[in-house]
Amino acid sequence: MSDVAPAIELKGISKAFGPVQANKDISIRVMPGTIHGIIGENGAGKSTLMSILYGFYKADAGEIFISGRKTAIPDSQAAIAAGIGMVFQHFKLVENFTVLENVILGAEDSGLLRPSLSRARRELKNLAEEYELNVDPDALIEEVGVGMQQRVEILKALYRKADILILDEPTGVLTPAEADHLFRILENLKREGKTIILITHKLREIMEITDTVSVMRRGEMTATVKTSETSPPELAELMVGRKVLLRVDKVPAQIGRKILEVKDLNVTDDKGVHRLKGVSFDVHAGEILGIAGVAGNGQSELLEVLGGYERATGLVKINGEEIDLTGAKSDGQSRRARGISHVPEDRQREGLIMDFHAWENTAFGYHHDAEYQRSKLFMNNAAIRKDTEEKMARFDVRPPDPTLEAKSFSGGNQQKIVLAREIEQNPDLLLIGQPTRGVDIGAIEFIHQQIVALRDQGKAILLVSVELEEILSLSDRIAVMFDGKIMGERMPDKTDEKELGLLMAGMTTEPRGLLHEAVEAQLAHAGGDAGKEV
Amino acid sequence: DPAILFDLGGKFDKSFNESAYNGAQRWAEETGGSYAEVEIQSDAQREQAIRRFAESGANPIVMAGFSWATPLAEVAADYPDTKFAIIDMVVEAPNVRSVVFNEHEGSYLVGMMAAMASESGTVSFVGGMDIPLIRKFACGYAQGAMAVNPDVTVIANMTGTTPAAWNDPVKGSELTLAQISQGSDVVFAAAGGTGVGVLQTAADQDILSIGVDANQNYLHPGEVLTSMMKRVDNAVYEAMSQGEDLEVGFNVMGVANEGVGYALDEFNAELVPDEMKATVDAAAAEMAAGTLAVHDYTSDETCPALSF
Amino acid sequence: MDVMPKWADVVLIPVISILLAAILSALVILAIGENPWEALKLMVDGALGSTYGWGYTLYYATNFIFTGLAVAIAFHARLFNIGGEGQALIGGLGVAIICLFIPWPHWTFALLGAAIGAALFGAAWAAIPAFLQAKRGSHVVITTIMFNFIAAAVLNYFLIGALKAPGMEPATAKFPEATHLPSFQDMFNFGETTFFRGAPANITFFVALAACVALWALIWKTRLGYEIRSFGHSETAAKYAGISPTKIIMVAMLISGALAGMMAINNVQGEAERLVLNAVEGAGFIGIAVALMGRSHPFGVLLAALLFGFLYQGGAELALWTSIPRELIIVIQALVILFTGALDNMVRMPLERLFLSLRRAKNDGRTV
Amino acid sequence: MDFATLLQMLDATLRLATPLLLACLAGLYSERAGIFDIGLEGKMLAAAFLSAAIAAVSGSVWLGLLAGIGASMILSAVHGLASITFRGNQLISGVAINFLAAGLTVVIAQSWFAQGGRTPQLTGDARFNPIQLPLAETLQDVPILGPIYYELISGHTILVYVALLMVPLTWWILFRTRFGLRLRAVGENPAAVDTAGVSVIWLRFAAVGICGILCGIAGAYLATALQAGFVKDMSAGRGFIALAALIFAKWRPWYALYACLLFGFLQAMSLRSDVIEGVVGFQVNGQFLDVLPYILTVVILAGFVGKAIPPRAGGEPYVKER
Ligand SMILES: Nc1ncnc2c1ncn2[C@@H]1O[C@H](COP(=O)(O)OP(=O)(O)OP(=O)(O)O)[C@@H](O)[C@H]1O
Ligand SMILES: Nc1ncnc2c1ncn2[C@@H]1O[C@H](COP(=O)(O)OP(=O)(O)OP(=O)(O)O)[C@@H](O)[C@H]1O
Ligand SMILES: [Mg+2]
Ligand SMILES: [Mg+2]
Repeated sequence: MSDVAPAIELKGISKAFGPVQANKDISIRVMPGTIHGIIGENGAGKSTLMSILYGFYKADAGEIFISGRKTAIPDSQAAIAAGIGMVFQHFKLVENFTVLENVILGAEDSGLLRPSLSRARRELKNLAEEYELNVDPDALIEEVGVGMQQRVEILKALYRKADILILDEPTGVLTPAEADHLFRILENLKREGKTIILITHKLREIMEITDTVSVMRRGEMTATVKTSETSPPELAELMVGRKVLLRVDKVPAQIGRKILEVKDLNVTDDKGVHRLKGVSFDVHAGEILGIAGVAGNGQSELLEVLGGYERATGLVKINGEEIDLTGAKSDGQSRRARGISHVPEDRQREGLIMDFHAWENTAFGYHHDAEYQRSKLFMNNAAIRKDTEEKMARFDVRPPDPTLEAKSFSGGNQQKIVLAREIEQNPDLLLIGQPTRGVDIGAIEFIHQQIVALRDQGKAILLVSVELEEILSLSDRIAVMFDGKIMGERMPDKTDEKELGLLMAGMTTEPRGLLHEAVEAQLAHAGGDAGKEV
Repeated sequence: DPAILFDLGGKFDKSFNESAYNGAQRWAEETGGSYAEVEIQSDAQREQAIRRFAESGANPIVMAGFSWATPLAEVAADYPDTKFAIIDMVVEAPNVRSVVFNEHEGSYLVGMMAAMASESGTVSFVGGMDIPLIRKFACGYAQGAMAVNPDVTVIANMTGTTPAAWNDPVKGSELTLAQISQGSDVVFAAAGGTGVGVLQTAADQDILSIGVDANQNYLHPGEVLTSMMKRVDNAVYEAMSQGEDLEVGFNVMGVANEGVGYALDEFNAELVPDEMKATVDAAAAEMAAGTLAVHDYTSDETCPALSF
Repeated sequence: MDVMPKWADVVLIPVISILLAAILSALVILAIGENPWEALKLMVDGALGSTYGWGYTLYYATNFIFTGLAVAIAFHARLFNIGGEGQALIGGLGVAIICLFIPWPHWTFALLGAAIGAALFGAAWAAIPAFLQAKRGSHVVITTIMFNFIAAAVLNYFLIGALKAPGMEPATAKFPEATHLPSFQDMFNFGETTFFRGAPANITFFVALAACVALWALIWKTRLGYEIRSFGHSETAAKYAGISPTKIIMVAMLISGALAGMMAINNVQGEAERLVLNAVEGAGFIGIAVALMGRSHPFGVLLAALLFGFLYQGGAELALWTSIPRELIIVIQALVILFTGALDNMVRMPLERLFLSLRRAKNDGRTV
Repeated sequence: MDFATLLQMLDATLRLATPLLLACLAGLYSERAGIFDIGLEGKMLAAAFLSAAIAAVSGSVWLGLLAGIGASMILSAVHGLASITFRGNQLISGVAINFLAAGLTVVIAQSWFAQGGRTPQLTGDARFNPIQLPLAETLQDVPILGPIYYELISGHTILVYVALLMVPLTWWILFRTRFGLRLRAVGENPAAVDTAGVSVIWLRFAAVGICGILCGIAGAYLATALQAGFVKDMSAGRGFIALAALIFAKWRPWYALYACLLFGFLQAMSLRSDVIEGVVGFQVNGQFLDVLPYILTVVILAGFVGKAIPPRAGGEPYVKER
């Protein structure tokens, strides 16, 4: 063992983005023919490290050894030449090119396209058979689902004869069944002697498939251990730096009157894709309804419709009164006037203006409120600033300085600013999407407590999250969305991740074991078209 | 010292402004004096430029081009001790000399020559910006052509309706080609810088052209039939020579006082046979004597020989 | 955390950019065989050496304040309005119609009427590109370019047609005496000494100053300004907050067009007192440079407009007294736009690195 | 309108469409690679000036052409530097380049030739002369086809044929070669190109460089083929019409040809008010014809006649690290 050179060895890699030190003196060894996991919180620097290995970013310091040989990787060209392939967190595909064109891009045989295209077509067929990687070579990328797009990314790497494959959070966009399919492919690749680096947030996946695992925290590599010699709690502790308590303490819900009623909600986006297909549900006072589902199955659209910035047809009643879904009155302002607050999924793109001061962000969406006005024309900036100071104190925002720009707060504190703004409005209904995305454990606890406290005040809460654990621990009732439809509702104490996972893949769960297998078989057969949009 | 203000085309436009420049140069060479000059680049500069020269004590201040009229009318009263001369437009003020030319007379003469030189019986005209002054050229030209050959066809086109029309040789060139395709074999350009394109194209296509304002015969030797000379140079020379005692009032320069005419030199001598020269000179003499009246378009904005 | 202190962003970078533009301009002057230092002295003397020079400098600056503010307000909504030229032309049409066809009793009313007319016409000309951007997603840059050309044609159509005064020129008749705006010469005439003699600066300059203050208040103190800035920083966030993108695009472009149009009270009513074809003379484009240099802040715009006013008047003097063509100003203007706008990062990136290493050094010093 | 007139107008159309076509294809390369270019006008102008100046001084139009291309390439390099290297705003850079060209050409022309911002007239070998295609004279008398060949197809300067040939060539490069695939990809998703191991910067500079060459030819055509010398502002908005044509053509080479021919025809038509009057029966305002390309483009942009979707990464600098 010891005389085999590691497939990859990084020594002392450092990288700073302006003032942010994304990687600090990182060293790591990955043995050939193994699957090596990397975990760490959001922003820990995982993607940065892998992008450096792939030549996408240039490290400020450090050395890279491939199969024992020191290799300079100034750009992706060099990484490809060194046998490295990478599937990025955000796919790097040309949307209006065909699968085939995407595969040959950068790996063409000659100046003319025709020969390359026909060779790639043959090659793709072989690879498909070898690794269960079925794709339609002539389909346009923009017209196929994420599952297929991911296969194209993997094929791109294999077409370039990659021996080392890096996958950055590959399962974030997949259903559990698709993820299983992916893992089978990875096992196949490993059997062929390829080396795989897998970045993921899901401890279950680490335990299931990796041979070794490295943990990153705040730009540093905190540990590398054999998977067989560790456990999820230990990994979690390594990730965060202290013991983690994931369960939320809460009393049973005191369900009150019906606050939100949604009937037969339909959304078609501007590309003509049907995003919501007849969604119906209710949320009551004093209840948290959790919506589970893989990202991109209509949850975002649901929040946007209720939040007032997506057009829909159907019926939505709040406190028994119907609200406008299409007309001029259908916007965030009128929703807020009706007692709906909204913590959006993406705080940086929606919830905050990153270049605004914290105090300006506190008025965001509520800038028409009477208390923030000096006169008909002018806003009362002093009042807003004062209000912000109070809210920052109550929500323990650090540093509690209203004149700092939103972008200079850390992710957790940015989220607290949004939460403070929305919760303090004392809404009847709180819409909350991905409340703890990119937020560290400490802040997660705080945020969860705030949500539960609001519920206990008798407010209705609609929670959307892709984290099943979060859904299970916070919700009083769970609805699962798949492909724009609600696949079913479950009570958290009468279900488990497995059942929810199947619902998330679009399967009804009645004869459980049988169906599971049927799905797998179907996926394997069709090359897993489950992600394909309809 | 005197000063001269050129119009937008610039002093080397090979036509109107250059003619004014030549007059100033002649004065400077003959008297050994010096003069101030400016080529403006925009309309807003006009008033500024006049004032600047007036303030600096230049006297007289000569300006070439009708566009100076409005600012001059504005400014003249502010500098009662300064004398101004404006060419091509009338400004009524006690210290202004207004020089206008009988372009229709000169155009009539070259129109005669065009009709005589034409073999196809079709002659044409390319104007710059469509303004009454240019129509005056066109109308005189058409009258002259018809005086020689009543059956002649006269095609007249204007380059445009903005000042850019003075500086668009590409369009001038295309217009000429269009006219050639309609049968024209002599073209008269009264279009400032645009005319450069007209003359060039005429030479390229081996038809005759007629220049304007200055003597442009040399531009394409043997291919420019003649040039309608508008002796702006004389007007400038005269104004500068009179110096601070510049005679104010209205000054008309026509065929009679050699203010307009046609050019004959070594470059076009072969194109102008004696008999053509005799006919044209006879007409010029009649004009000078007052027996031949050419209709001036600007007098009533109509033209007996051409419809616009 | 910001890499650089704020003052570096608002003061240091523009100053360095302008210096670079100035150095290159000096090289151009050298290359055509003139002395840049002499040229600068001539410009300073011509533009600032007398009240007459100041009168011209401020006149030009007034134009540029309006067009600069127009570009700036659109920038705040992340819209790039290149149509200032056309909007100012059409604004001029509005002023001409108001001044010619309404018998005004006094210039104060005429000023008010003309300002409204100019603003309305300018806004109307911005409305179609704005609408197409808001509703159809057609890029406002391209449509406003097209509208500049169309505006020139429209103006031409009127000036050789319905509005043409008798005479050679495509221009309207002179406006009635009652619409004459007090010029600086009228205002600062103290019997013996007349300041600003013959210079075109007029009361509109104060209207422009008022516009600066009003726009500053609008952007930073009102709800509408808050919404415009929100939209400009993040369209997705604005939608979330219930700020209508359509409304903001329309409103921002209408204000922008109105401001560009209002330039016409200065050059058409204040200076020429009639409408001529190329009345705007590129001021709409200079507005881009002014807004870029002024960092889209109304007071920054004011300062930048004064600088460009100086450049224009100084440049005109240069053209009068030397053989340096006036086009040199266009070169300088191009360089300013290039360095403050397009090549901003060329200055910024090294500076950021500098500040970063300074900070690192300081932090290290503390921790060690 | 008779046949001869039609031929003459189409002939003029071809001449007037040529600079539009060259500039339009220039823009096509650049914008397909994700670099928006509203500086076509400026590059054409600079090329027109320097080609005329060098042709006048050297007496060789080919040297002039090279110089024109050089001038245009320098401005392209500035645009590339601003929008690729320094990730600046491409629109602002384009605006600056237009001004730079408008100013510098006159300043230099004035100090060089002292002819009011103009170059000397070009004669003989200092300009491109029409070339007669084989058999044009002999076939002239064949009915219909003869005149078409002789009048319309033959007898243009070489640059006209170059421009026309550029259309299929551009199509072929874009859709049949490796370079074309990468170029289109970099305008749609530069990150995809980058991670595929191809340099985004190099590709974009190559595209901007080709844009410079074609704009250079367009400018040289104006000053040394269509005309015999440079006068200030002689591009007269053609760069913007080319831009309009590019949008009109939805960034596709063959459609670019059609759009430019259409716009060229509109320009040819505005020269023949007599013909228009004869055909439509009333006088049509020449100004209206002049701005018709712009109006048509706005209509296209408004999406009433099919939507024009620009390359997805167009106008955005490729930023990897903030
Ligand atoms: N292109 C970039 N420019 C500037 N800063 C960046 C860039 N990419 C990442 N960062 C910063 O570097 C740090 C590490 O980011 P990175 O994407 O590597 O984290 P990660 O561990 O992959 O997180 P996640 O789990 O969210 O994917 C973060 O603070 C991030 O904001
Ligand atoms: N993309 C970025 N651009 C600029 N500064 C950033 C960026 N990302 C992070 N920072 C800065 O780095 C600091 C740390 O940010 P980060 O989000 O990694 O915090 P954190 O330690 O994860 O805190 P929290 O647990 O609250 O999320 C922040 O204060 C912020 O100023
Ligand atoms: Mg990552
Ligand atoms: Mg964080």
